[in-house]
Amino acid sequence: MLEPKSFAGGLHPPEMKLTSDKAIKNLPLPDRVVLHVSQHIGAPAKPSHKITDKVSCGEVVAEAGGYVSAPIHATISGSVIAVGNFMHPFGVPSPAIVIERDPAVAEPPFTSENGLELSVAEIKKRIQDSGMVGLGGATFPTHVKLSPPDTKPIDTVILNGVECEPALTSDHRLMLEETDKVINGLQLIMKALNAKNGIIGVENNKPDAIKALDDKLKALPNITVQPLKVKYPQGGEKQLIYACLGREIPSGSLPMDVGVVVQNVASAAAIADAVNMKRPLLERIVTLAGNCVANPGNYRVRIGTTVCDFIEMTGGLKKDVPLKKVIMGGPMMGFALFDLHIPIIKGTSGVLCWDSEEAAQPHETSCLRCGSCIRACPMGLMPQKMKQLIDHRKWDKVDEIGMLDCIECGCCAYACPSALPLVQSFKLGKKNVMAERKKAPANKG
Amino acid sequence: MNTTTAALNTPAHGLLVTSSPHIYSGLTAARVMWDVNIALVPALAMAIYNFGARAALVVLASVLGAVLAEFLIQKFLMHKPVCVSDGSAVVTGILLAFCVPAALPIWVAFVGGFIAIALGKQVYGGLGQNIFNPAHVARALLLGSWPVYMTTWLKPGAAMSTGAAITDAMTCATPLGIIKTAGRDAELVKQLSESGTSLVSYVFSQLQIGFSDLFWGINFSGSLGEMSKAALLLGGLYLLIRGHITWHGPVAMCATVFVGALIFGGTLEYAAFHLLTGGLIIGAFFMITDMVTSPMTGCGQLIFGFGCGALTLLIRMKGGYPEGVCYSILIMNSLVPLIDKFTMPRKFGQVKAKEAQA
Amino acid sequence: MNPIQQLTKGFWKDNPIFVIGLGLCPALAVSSSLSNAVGMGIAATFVLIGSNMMISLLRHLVPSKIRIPVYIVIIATFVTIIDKMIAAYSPALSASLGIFIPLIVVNCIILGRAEAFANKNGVFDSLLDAIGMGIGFTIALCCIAFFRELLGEGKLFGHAMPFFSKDPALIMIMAPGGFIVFGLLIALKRLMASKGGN
Amino acid sequence: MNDMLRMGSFLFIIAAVAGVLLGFTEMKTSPRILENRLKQLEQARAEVLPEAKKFNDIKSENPNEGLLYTAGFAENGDLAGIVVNVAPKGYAGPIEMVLGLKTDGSIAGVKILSQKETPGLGTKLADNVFLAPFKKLLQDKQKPVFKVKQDGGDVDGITAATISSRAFCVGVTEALGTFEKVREQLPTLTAPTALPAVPQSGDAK
Amino acid sequence: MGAELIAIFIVAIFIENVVLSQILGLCPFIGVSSKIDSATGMGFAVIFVLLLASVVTWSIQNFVLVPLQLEYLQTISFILIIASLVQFVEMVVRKTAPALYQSLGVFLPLITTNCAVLGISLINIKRGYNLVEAVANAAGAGIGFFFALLIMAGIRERLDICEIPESMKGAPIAFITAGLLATAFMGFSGLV
Amino acid sequence: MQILTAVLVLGILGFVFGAVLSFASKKFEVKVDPKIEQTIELLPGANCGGCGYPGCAGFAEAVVNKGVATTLCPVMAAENRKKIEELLGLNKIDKPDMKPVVKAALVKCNGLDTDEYKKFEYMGVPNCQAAVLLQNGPWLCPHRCMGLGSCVAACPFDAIKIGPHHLPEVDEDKCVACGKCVLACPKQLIEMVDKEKTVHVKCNSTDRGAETRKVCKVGCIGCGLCVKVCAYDAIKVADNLARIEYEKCVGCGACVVKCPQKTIIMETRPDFKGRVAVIDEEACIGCTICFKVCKFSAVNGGTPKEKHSIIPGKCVGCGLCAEKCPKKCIKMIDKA
Ligand SMILES: Cc1cc2nc3c(=O)[nH]c(=O)nc-3n(C[C@H](O)[C@H](O)[C@H](O)COP(=O)(O)O)c2cc1C
Ligand SMILES: Cc1cc2nc3c(=O)[nH]c(=O)nc-3n(C[C@H](O)[C@H](O)[C@H](O)COP(=O)(O)O)c2cc1C
Ligand SMILES: Cc1cc2nc3c(=O)[nH]c(=O)nc-3n(C[C@H](O)[C@H](O)[C@H](O)COP(=O)(O)O)c2cc1C
Ligand SMILES: Cc1cc2nc3c(=O)[nH]c(=O)nc-3n(C[C@H](O)[C@H](O)[C@H](O)CO)c2cc1C
Ligand code: SF4
Ligand code: SF4
Ligand code: SF4
Ligand code: SF4
Ligand code: FES
Repeated sequence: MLEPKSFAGGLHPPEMKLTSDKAIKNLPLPDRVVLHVSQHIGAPAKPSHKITDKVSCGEVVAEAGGYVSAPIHATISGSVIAVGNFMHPFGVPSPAIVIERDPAVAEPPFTSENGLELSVAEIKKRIQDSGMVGLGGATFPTHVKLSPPDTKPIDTVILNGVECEPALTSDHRLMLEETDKVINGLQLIMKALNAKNGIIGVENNKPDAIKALDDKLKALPNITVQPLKVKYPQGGEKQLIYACLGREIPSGSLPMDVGVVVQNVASAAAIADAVNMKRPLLERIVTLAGNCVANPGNYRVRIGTTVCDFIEMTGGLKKDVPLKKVIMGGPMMGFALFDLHIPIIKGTSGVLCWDSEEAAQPHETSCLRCGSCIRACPMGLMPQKMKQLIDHRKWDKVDEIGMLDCIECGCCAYACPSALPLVQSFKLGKKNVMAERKKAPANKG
Repeated sequence: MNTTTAALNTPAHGLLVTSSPHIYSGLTAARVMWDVNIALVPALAMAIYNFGARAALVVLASVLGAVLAEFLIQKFLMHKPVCVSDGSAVVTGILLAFCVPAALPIWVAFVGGFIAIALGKQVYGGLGQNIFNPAHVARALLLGSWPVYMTTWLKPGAAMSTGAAITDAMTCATPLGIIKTAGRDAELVKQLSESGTSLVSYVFSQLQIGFSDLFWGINFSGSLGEMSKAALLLGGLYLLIRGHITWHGPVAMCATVFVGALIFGGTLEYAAFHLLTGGLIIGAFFMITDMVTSPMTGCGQLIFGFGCGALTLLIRMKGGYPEGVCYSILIMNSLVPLIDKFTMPRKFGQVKAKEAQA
Repeated sequence: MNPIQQLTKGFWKDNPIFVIGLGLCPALAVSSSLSNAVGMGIAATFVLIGSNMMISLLRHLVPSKIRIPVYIVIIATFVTIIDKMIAAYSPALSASLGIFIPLIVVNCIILGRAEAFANKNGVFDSLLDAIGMGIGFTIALCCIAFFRELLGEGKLFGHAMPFFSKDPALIMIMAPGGFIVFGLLIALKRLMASKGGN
Repeated sequence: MNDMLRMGSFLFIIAAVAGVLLGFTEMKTSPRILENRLKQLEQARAEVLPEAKKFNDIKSENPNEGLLYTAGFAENGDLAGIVVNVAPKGYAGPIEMVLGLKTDGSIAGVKILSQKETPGLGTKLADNVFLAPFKKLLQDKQKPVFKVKQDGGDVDGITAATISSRAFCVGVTEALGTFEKVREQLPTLTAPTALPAVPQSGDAK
Repeated sequence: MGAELIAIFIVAIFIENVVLSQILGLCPFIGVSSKIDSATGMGFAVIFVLLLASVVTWSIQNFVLVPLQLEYLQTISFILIIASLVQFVEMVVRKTAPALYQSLGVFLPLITTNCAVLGISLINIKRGYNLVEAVANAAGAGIGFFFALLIMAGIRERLDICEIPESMKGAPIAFITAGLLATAFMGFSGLV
Repeated sequence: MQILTAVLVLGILGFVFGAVLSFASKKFEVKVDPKIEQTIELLPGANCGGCGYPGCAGFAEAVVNKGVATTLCPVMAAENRKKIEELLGLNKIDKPDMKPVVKAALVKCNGLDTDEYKKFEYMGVPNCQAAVLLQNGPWLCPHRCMGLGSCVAACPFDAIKIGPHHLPEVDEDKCVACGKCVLACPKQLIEMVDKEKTVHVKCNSTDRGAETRKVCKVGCIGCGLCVKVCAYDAIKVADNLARIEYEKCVGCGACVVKCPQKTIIMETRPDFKGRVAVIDEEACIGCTICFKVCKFSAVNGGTPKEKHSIIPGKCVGCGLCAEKCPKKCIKMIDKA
């Protein structure tokens, strides 16, 4: 079972993984954190503190806004200095709590116990209380994912250690350095879901990680490592499940419909901490890379640290290389920032600081109908046609040809020789298609 | 919030903000087009070898016409940015020149290049929007307009400069022309079958050539660029390696013609003859692979290639014209929207969704 | 609308071919030479005048349910008359216009005018409308024929034109030429209209 | 029922009036049309067989075959020659032509009636470009070989329209063949007394 | 005999395509070619009406007009018959087969004033076809129309979402495309 | 004889077809929506296909059921078109000139477009919604008009254009208040306002004044000065944004002058500097009405029979006094 597996479509952008040998470094605590109340999919959390309130690290500062939501914890000890609108990484000013660190207050200690001995209910409760959301980028509240309806039994849990995005290496380092924690996390998830099998999917370009995991897994027959072909977006949930198990998630369905739950490896490690130590989600590993940074690498950083503080703590930018583009996330799916006074949130996996050469933007021309996008699309869609239909505002027709199946992976736009803004169009298209569907629910059936 | 480094203090709008993805394959439309031009160089060299400066002149006139049309229309009619430099008009010009005889009057070549871009491309809104292959649109219109010029084939080596009048001694028939006339001449066919010579060997004996001449493209006549199969295959291979074309169309078209000729003509010789004559190879590698006017998926391109091949053979064997590549491509071009409609790629998760419903 | 406008609207502004876009077959099929175009134009104008006036006269009598068959009969009568006249007095024209004369019957312009205009207006106005539309039809045909004959045969009304007659583009007098010239002319007309509008 | 009658009779009246008009038109124009058609036919015949003044259509015994040829008689009732219609297959369809043959089997004249050749190319068959040299050939040579020069004959083909030219030669040869076939009957023919009936347009086929 | 019929049929479809070569039936060709669905319906309806009309007009010509020496009433009687017949069929279909009506019947009235129908009927008579030949010709013409319409509809659906220059949108580009299509169909000339 | 057979044959054909058709139309009658039937009656019946529908009946159905524009029919007589539109109650949209449209679109943003108000240069799909999806658009102010013309694209009447400063301009003559642009705008910047109203708050920002000021020079900061100056109680501030109640607004322009941000504008007169009341002393009879009516104590007097005068610094130019003066001796004149 060791031959690399894959899926149809996709492509292989340059890997740019220059930081894969940089061990994870713990950064000092920031002086100030900005904690946005919406760092996850679902209802925003509700702030529970006022200005000047003292908070200690790990204390809840905003409670979950519903079932599909997650609480926000203070990630440093200190006092609340502002509750109001601050720039969110998505570019919209939105409610956040700002805490200034009080160096006098020490971090509370966390004690460890064996989570695997806890009841399923307790595991889930601890995960829910810890504010866990998926760290793979989608930031879906984990406790929801771990509570599928009884009608949909889960037989397999797949850990997503693919890290197919170019330039990012945080999951890679994590699998190497905290192999045990990752595996422990997987076991906890499997226990919570009563799943028999566990698979850790890793791309073939991380042989050291595969080996490290393999070594530890010898004792655990129900968990295997699945090497995967190096191809973007191997880490896409649907692609990963198809590659590992050959199961195809029907259009419009969720992994649980085929008996699978996918979690990122970092999520698994964080789950292990949450369950074993009752430690809330306080920090995450972020890859810092790009020509402009002085010390690229992988850093464990408190959530809420602003990007400029983060960069500063790692040693700042190179003096002589002008900054052109800052991307939060990976080059394929991340989003460009216009301002660096923006905090790192739970879903931030990387920060790329690019100079003008890296950020070179090709000139948009008209579509050649070359079909590169179709060949590249891992979802079997017709990006070219979708773009045309969106440009002509034919929402019903794009819906018909599968607008909502697009995972915004960016393969099409990467491959397009005409540099058409395909992904942006599709974001627009999806939004309108959903609005149209809402308008005419009768047509859906 | 205080900033810590001066570098972080770049003015807000100094940072580039675009939608994801932030990296690109580096391939651009212009790059593709200039690669096609490069791939056409071997054939151009062979054309010049065969027809001397005359070939270069015809190519130049056609390219000039195409580029001029592109420039004038974009600049003065559409008021759009001029993108002559993307090289697509040059491709059209060269390919048009490649499917006309070397003796074509220079002004006709120029007019051809002009209408290729004007009527074949710009009326539809320019690059990427056209339905029909612009070069072939022009060729078909030229053929309909000036059939005499378009079927006067210069003998290779019969050096012809601009002004010289064409004499009968300088012209000769093409292999496909001979086989067509011979096939129509019932008496000749009877004679040949009595004497046991095949039509193909009759053609070869008439022209005193063999298969290797056909392959290398020497000692017989034909359109400028279509003669040397070797040069064209070289160019085609380059495009395949560069990933600008896929194997589907060319293979489907060549295979259809070959197998069809084998079935309906009976002999391997006949099949090979059809494979190596006329514009089949240039059509299969350079024209039906034009991404703008062919189906987008591999499956669609197979159908497209099959259709082109079948129609080519039909016209060659039964139709009025000796050569059918141009018309078959135009006819199949018109069917591309329908082919595209019926060869949509399978969506990931699509079939399962139906099963799930059922 | 005064009588002059009534007459001239069809010439260019509401040209039945270029603007309304009906009755295209004869417009394209017989526009390969100017003399054919004029012949066809005259024939159609005759039918238009006859049928428009007749229908306008009968407009209060015809039961509305069978008005279309009645129109058809009336139109067909005039068509046959002109067909026979041309055959009798200009056999050459008759030969080159072929079946397109009888096909005037189904020409949508004639039926359209009958319904849209003659059915609602008095005899005099209908007459003006018919003449105007007929002339507009003729003008359109001549426009197309001008380019086709000049480019395709190098001639105008059968007379060779210098420069053009040396190497005419034969395709222009064949079917594709008709389509292409017509398409370009409509585009040109639109371009002019939009320029004028601004 | 009432409605039906009303509608029916209205249409009846309209159609009847149309009938009157049309019948009248027909009465007025039909003689002229007939005359035109006759003239055309006469003209063609007169052109290809100038000596003949009266014609007699000879039909085959087999009714399916239709017209075989037309015999032409001079003013004095002597046989002047025959007129043959042939339609060889040209480049884009049949080329309908008439030939006049004198009693000695020599060609008196040729005329192309209809053709579908490429305008400006194959259509030159009907022009002086092609016909003038052909007529000259008939005068100059006693026994010309009716083949295109490329094929070893005497006829000047049209450049780049050899197919049409060949078809023309095929037509000439065919007409000569017809003449050979009917040669014996010729002396038995007599001049008609009245004008022949005008053939319907469909008969040309 | 058979070969000749097939030749008539093939010629009518490809070489003398009603729309692209004979230039008949342009109004519906331009009017109903913007969507593939309606083009299909229209195409079938035209095939049907052409067959019906050619049979009926041939019979009228040969059994009524010729014996009575009323050939000059050809035009008027043909069009009257075609129009009435089509209308009649439309009413019957509408009543008896509503489903068929929805997909085909709705196009019937449109065909009355389609000059292809009258044109083909007249050509049948002019060329002196017998009944079977007339039917073969009509069938070929109908199928040829159907093909041309379908191709055009496909193209126009694509053009609909392309960036056509403003002044070319709609009719102009449709005609130019038809012209290029006609050029392409010239490739069939000489076939058979 | 000839003519007689012709008459007979044609007459019989005519009779038979007339009769058969009218018979068939009864026998095979199919019930259809009477509206469709009436529409068919009004259509030309030429069945030419010019409309792109399968004949007149098909077109009628499309017109009635799908609201297709009647203008698609190239041959229909104008009065029939009118009749159909009346029949279907359609004429509101298709005929802008039929019904006096009192409202027109108003774009509530007047943001500047210099670099200092931009977050970044926008590149990508030229569509406002798409721009919003990319870091909430290129402008610092989260409420600013994207200026990419989604409203322009949505307008079926060509009534909006993007003006020189990345802001849409509405042509009130063309606008029929169909509301398409309102739906298209991702920032909810467009509102339908009576055409004769000329004073507008050109801002939609609900952010606090301090924040607004950082990102816009002409944005509403919710200071409330306009509320105080309005003699007609026609302007309210809520959520840090001034809103005009148009039923009450008389367009005096007092708020325009007062607004410190120049957010409130007088549409027809960009150079409006405000007005003052001037009392024609000759005609004034000292009735004290103006004195009583002025909300800003800008009228001297109060004693009956004594001629009034205006205190220049206090008059805001609301025009209340001029309106109320029984002698009509107060005039509002423009400040230079
Ligand atoms: C195109 C695409 C690529 C992705 N690549 C990765 C990846 O490389 N690694 C990863 O952990 N998640 C990746 N994801 C996210 C996964 O689909 C999935 O959301 C995640 O693995 C679920 O785990 P989580 O809930 O713990 O985040 C990708 C998603 C998409 C749409
Ligand atoms: C509205 C919504 C509901 C979801 N419900 C579930 C769920 O019930 N169970 C589950 O395992 N995942 C659920 N998911 C999470 C998805 O399976 C997936 O992990 C998430 O969309 C991120 O994956 P991606 O990064 O590949 O997009 C849900 C996601 C959304 C958006
Ligand atoms: C558009 C077109 C039309 C043609 N029309 C004719 C024609 O009408 N008559 C003809 O004999 N050949 C016609 N040809 C055939 C060519 O001219 C052909 O090369 C020629 O007949 C061969 O004869 P050659 O031996 O003189 O070259 C046509 C060719 C083309 C491309
Ligand atoms: C592989 C390839 C083949 C091409 N073939 C043609 C061709 O046959 N004719 C042509 O006019 N342009 C051709 N082009 C150029 C270009 O695509 C063409 O001008 C577009 O059709 C114009 O929209 C080709 C381009 C490529 C990349
Ligand atoms: S972004 Fe959407 S359309 Fe493009 S390749 Fe990815 S899934 Fe396909
Ligand atoms: S990759 Fe780009 S140019 Fe090629 S078909 Fe897709 S959208 Fe068009
Ligand atoms: S879309 Fe409607 S409301 Fe908006 S400007 Fe245009 S006409 Fe006015
Ligand atoms: S008003 Fe709205 S839709 Fe119009 S340009 Fe501004 S943001 Fe876009
Ligand atoms: S004129 Fe031929 S269909 Fe209208």
